Amino acid sequence: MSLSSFIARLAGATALVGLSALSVQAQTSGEPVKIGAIVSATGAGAGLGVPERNGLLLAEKDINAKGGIKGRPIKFIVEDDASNPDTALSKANDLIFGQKVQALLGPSLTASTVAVGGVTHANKIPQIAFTGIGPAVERERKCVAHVLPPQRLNATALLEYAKSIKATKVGVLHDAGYGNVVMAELKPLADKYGVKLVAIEKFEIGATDTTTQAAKVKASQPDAVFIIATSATPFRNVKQIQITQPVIAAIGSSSYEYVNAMGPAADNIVIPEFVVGEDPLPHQKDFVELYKKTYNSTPKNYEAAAWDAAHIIAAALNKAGADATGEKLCEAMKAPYTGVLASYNFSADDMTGIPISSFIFSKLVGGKYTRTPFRVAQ
Amino acid sequence: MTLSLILQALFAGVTNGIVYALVGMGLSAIFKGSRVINAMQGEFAVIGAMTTVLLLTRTGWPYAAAIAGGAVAGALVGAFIEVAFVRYMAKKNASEDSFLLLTIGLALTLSASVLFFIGRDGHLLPPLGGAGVLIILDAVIQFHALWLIAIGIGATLALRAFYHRTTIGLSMMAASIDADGAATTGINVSRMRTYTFVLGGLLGALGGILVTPLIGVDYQLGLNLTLKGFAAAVLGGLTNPLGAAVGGLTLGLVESLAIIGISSSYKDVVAFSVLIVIMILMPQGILGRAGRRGG
Amino acid sequence: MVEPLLALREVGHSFGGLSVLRSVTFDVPEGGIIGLIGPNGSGKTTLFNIVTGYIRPLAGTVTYRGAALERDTIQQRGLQGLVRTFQTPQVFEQMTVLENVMVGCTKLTRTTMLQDLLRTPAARGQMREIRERAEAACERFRLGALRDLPAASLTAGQRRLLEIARAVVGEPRLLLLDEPSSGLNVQEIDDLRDWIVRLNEEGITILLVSHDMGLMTVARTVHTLYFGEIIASGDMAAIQRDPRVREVYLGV
Amino acid sequence: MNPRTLLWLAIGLVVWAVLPFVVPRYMADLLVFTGIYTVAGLGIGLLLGHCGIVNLAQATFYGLGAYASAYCTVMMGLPSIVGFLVGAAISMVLAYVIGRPILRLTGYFLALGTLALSAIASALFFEWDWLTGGTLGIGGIPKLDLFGFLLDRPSRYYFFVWIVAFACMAVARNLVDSRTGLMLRAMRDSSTAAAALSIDLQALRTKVFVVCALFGSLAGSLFAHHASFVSTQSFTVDRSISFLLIPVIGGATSIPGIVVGALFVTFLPELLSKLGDIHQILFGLALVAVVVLMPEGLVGAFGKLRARLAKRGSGHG
Repeated sequence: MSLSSFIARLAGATALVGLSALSVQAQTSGEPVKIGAIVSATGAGAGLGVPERNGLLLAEKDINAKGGIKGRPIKFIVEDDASNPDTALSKANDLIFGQKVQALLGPSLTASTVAVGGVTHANKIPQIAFTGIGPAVERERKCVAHVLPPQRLNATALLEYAKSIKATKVGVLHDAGYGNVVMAELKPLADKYGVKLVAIEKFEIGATDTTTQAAKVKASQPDAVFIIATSATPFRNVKQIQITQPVIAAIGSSSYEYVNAMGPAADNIVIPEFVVGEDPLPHQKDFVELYKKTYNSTPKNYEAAAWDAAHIIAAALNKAGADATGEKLCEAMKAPYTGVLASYNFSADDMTGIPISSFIFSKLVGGKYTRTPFRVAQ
Repeated sequence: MTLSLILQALFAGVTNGIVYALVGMGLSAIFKGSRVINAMQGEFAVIGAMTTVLLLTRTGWPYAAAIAGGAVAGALVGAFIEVAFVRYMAKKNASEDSFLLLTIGLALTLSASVLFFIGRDGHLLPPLGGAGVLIILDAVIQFHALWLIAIGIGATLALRAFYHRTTIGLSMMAASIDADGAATTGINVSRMRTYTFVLGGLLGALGGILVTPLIGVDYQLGLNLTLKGFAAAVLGGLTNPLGAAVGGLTLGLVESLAIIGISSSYKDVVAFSVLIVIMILMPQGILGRAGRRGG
Repeated sequence: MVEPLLALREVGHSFGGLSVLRSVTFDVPEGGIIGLIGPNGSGKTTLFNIVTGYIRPLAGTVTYRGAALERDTIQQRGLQGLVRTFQTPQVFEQMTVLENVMVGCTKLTRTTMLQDLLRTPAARGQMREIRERAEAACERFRLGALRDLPAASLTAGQRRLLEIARAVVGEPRLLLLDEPSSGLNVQEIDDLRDWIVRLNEEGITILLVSHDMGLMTVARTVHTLYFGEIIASGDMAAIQRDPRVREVYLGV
Repeated sequence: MNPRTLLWLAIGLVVWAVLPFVVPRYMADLLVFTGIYTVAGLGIGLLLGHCGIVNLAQATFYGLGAYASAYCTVMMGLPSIVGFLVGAAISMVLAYVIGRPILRLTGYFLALGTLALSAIASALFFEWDWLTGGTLGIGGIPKLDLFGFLLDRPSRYYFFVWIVAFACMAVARNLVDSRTGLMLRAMRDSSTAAAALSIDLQALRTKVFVVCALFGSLAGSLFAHHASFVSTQSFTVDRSISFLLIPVIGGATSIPGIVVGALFVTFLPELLSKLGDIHQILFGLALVAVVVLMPEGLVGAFGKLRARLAKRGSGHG
């Protein structure tokens, strides 16, 4: 991001402060409804946290502009956990017991989500996490919902696309963090889609070079290559060693930062995701326009997920009452909701309920996102 | 285990090795001249690369000028660190540990500053010698990597010549070997230490600029490069910057061969285990010549 | 002939090809005071470091109480009663004089780390014993007044006395003194000579290495080392009359 | 102990006992972390203050303790105490086996050796996800219950953690005042003289390294039962760096200084984070300021300040 986008970031932030102040006077009045939020605005997860914060604050403005919660303004208190589960835990304690928030949105990373989930579950505080459901313990937390698909669904989407282009031999290049989690779900599903994993190569988080791993994948002559990582390095290395087969990437690699960092390598890469700002689905258009107008940059999945989470909690509050919390708010939150990212049903067993058909498959062509017509039938 | 896979591993090993060598050389140059282990050597690389990116995209300078600008930025930051912090602490003859902690603190500060002021994106620089590649037996090496290796070797020879043939180089070496002795012959020891940090900053920035076209630069790159630079410098015997070049290459090759030999996920485990074993068995590092304090 | 406490047989050593010691043989009988003199560069210090375990000789053997000292570390030799001092006294600067001497007593007691961590009665008892022994030693070596001062503030003579007190309190059998008189004034050298005699009378065998002919009079037998070889042995009077020694030392 | 310090001690005890109920809950939560960091920092303080060893591997033993507690309680359903003991045992054995070769290094090389050890352990914590759960970690670790009294809230767990911390401080004090402590101080002052007095430097350093690992593992188990969740992100190299800062900031040779260092490392990031994304920069600058301006740590600086004041005070008398 060059100097200009830094200025834009600064302008965006100040604009938002101004806007949210403005909107409060215009349509709503009285004691604000306090909702806590934890994102990773600094540290390794900054690539997720900052877009989520932008989506949240934009949603706050939008909700209050449409009357807030029964006339009262909604206020998101956003804390930064610096991508660290211990800090997330302390922030959660402060928000729940200090600021007495009625519900909690976020965090951005799975580890922080499981840590915070322990506190919200124990104290019956409804929570909507910006992550897919993770370890088994999360399945018992009936009030911790997720606005991003579980890793099993991400893995299924990758395999569905591989099947659609008749790629029976697939090579995988994944990192030791996000990659490990998705691979754990993908391995058992592979043969169901007639896909044989001919090479599985792993690299450590923050690796500066994965050429040798990529060479091992190339040596296995796959029909297609899955890349599951939160960095641009594997994408560059795959192109550097002349792997010409199509590359299918997991949603974790779908941010504009990674596309910039890939440089010329950002080509012929298919990503199962939800929001393509350049060519949004009809029900996503006004969110994309409002976001572009406010931040003069194009929104992606994490901005939309936070936007949806904010609106879901607002809708639940409007249904269950502005001061509702605990069991009452949790039930209201579970009503099916069609958001910008996808349609949700939090009472499903994966606490997300996103159908496979909500996935849209974007394709990077010359560094630009385009939307392919391919969809998975439900 | 096809031949092309081994060749590809060797190419990757040598390319990474040169990057580790450049960072390692800067590290041992600073240690040699000031007895300070510089935990922010990787941040010099980030500063140099980011400055070059900004000069290139903002001011539209030609690429060569932007590279020079980046290198100068690294040198200036090196000088500032020495004058503002190291000199003050040296006057109060602080312990070695506190110098290590100073540089750890500076590394945290600089990495957070890059995130705050320049943001979290990764950036690339255009590769030297165009985007073409050389293919041998189906193993691929980029022209830029060849340039990187050539410049790396050039920098090593230039450093050697600098230390042995130029007056500044000789007096820097003298000041580092015996500060009091050097002072008696009229060498301004503290200015020599500033030059040492300038040299360290220059080498670090150069390393960062050269590696960016391959791996891109972002605010988190510093710590990783520093760790690998440490390993390279230590393998080279720490007080011998040229040893760091050999150390860096060894580390790069060990990593690549570990990937194809054992498994890619144990790369770091193998690399750091080799580092520990060599430190214990060969206290003077692989070259075994240069003296090393303690151990 | 009773077995010597320490016996050197054809001890030879060289540094990078330069021969420093050429087959040195001599004994240190139990209860004796043996001197070793020689100009700088005669190999005295190398021999001293071989006996104390800092250097392993390339040739010859060193036997102590009948057993060869091949693989014994400095620490193990100390536990067997072979204790050294240093040319410049190595005192623990930041510790008090009493604490310095207490460190000397640690080899006599045997608490495990666990006992120390839990401060068991045994650990407390041994600390008391160490403190009492050290206090007695300070009184004996007339360092009582300086007891609570940091060792850094001592004069050269006091440091030498502290180093000897610290070595003696560990009940050594063989005390090796390396140039003990260097840096001392005349009065301090006299005290040193009295101490060497008194400690010897109490049963401590002493090997004295020095180039100070005045101090050497305290030794019954003196060996003169020159370019790595013993060129003369005998009591101080015989040594001063020996023509080769006069030629080496007095250039006459 | 003269009456004046006895008075101070009594006041301190009262404040300590009342604190968790007075301060807001998240502050109590931080005070629990301060206790946990005091335990881990004590080990580092012994090594740094008394052996002059920079140990950057404490996060490894902290992780081992935490994973042992998590694995024993969640995966194998054993009582919590088993987790503490298993973690401590594994950490001490590992510290002994790895300590002996690594501790032959000195100065920077030893520091780098421990850093390399930390990097290896961090990679293995990711890699052996069948044991550690990898990035997802292990959740649902039960709260400790002490003879039926469930320690589920920070205000309750606070007392248990700090009693363990005080016990560790006492043990560390015992070590410093004991025969071993005497030998440690001698070794640090002049290792040549210490060796000549038959002190086995290598064995001594290894023993203290093992005690440091024990404290690290203990702190890890305490953390596991507090956060009820463990993941690789909590045991990275920068965690080892923050553990190293505790004795440095508190003053390496003073045991109470460890508490001051632990307070600095837990509360400062929290206070700074109120200032938005710039907080990481400020933490780095704060560290640089302490290292440059107060080389002997906060407690040392405070001691010097008091001495200077006392001198000025008595100067007039």
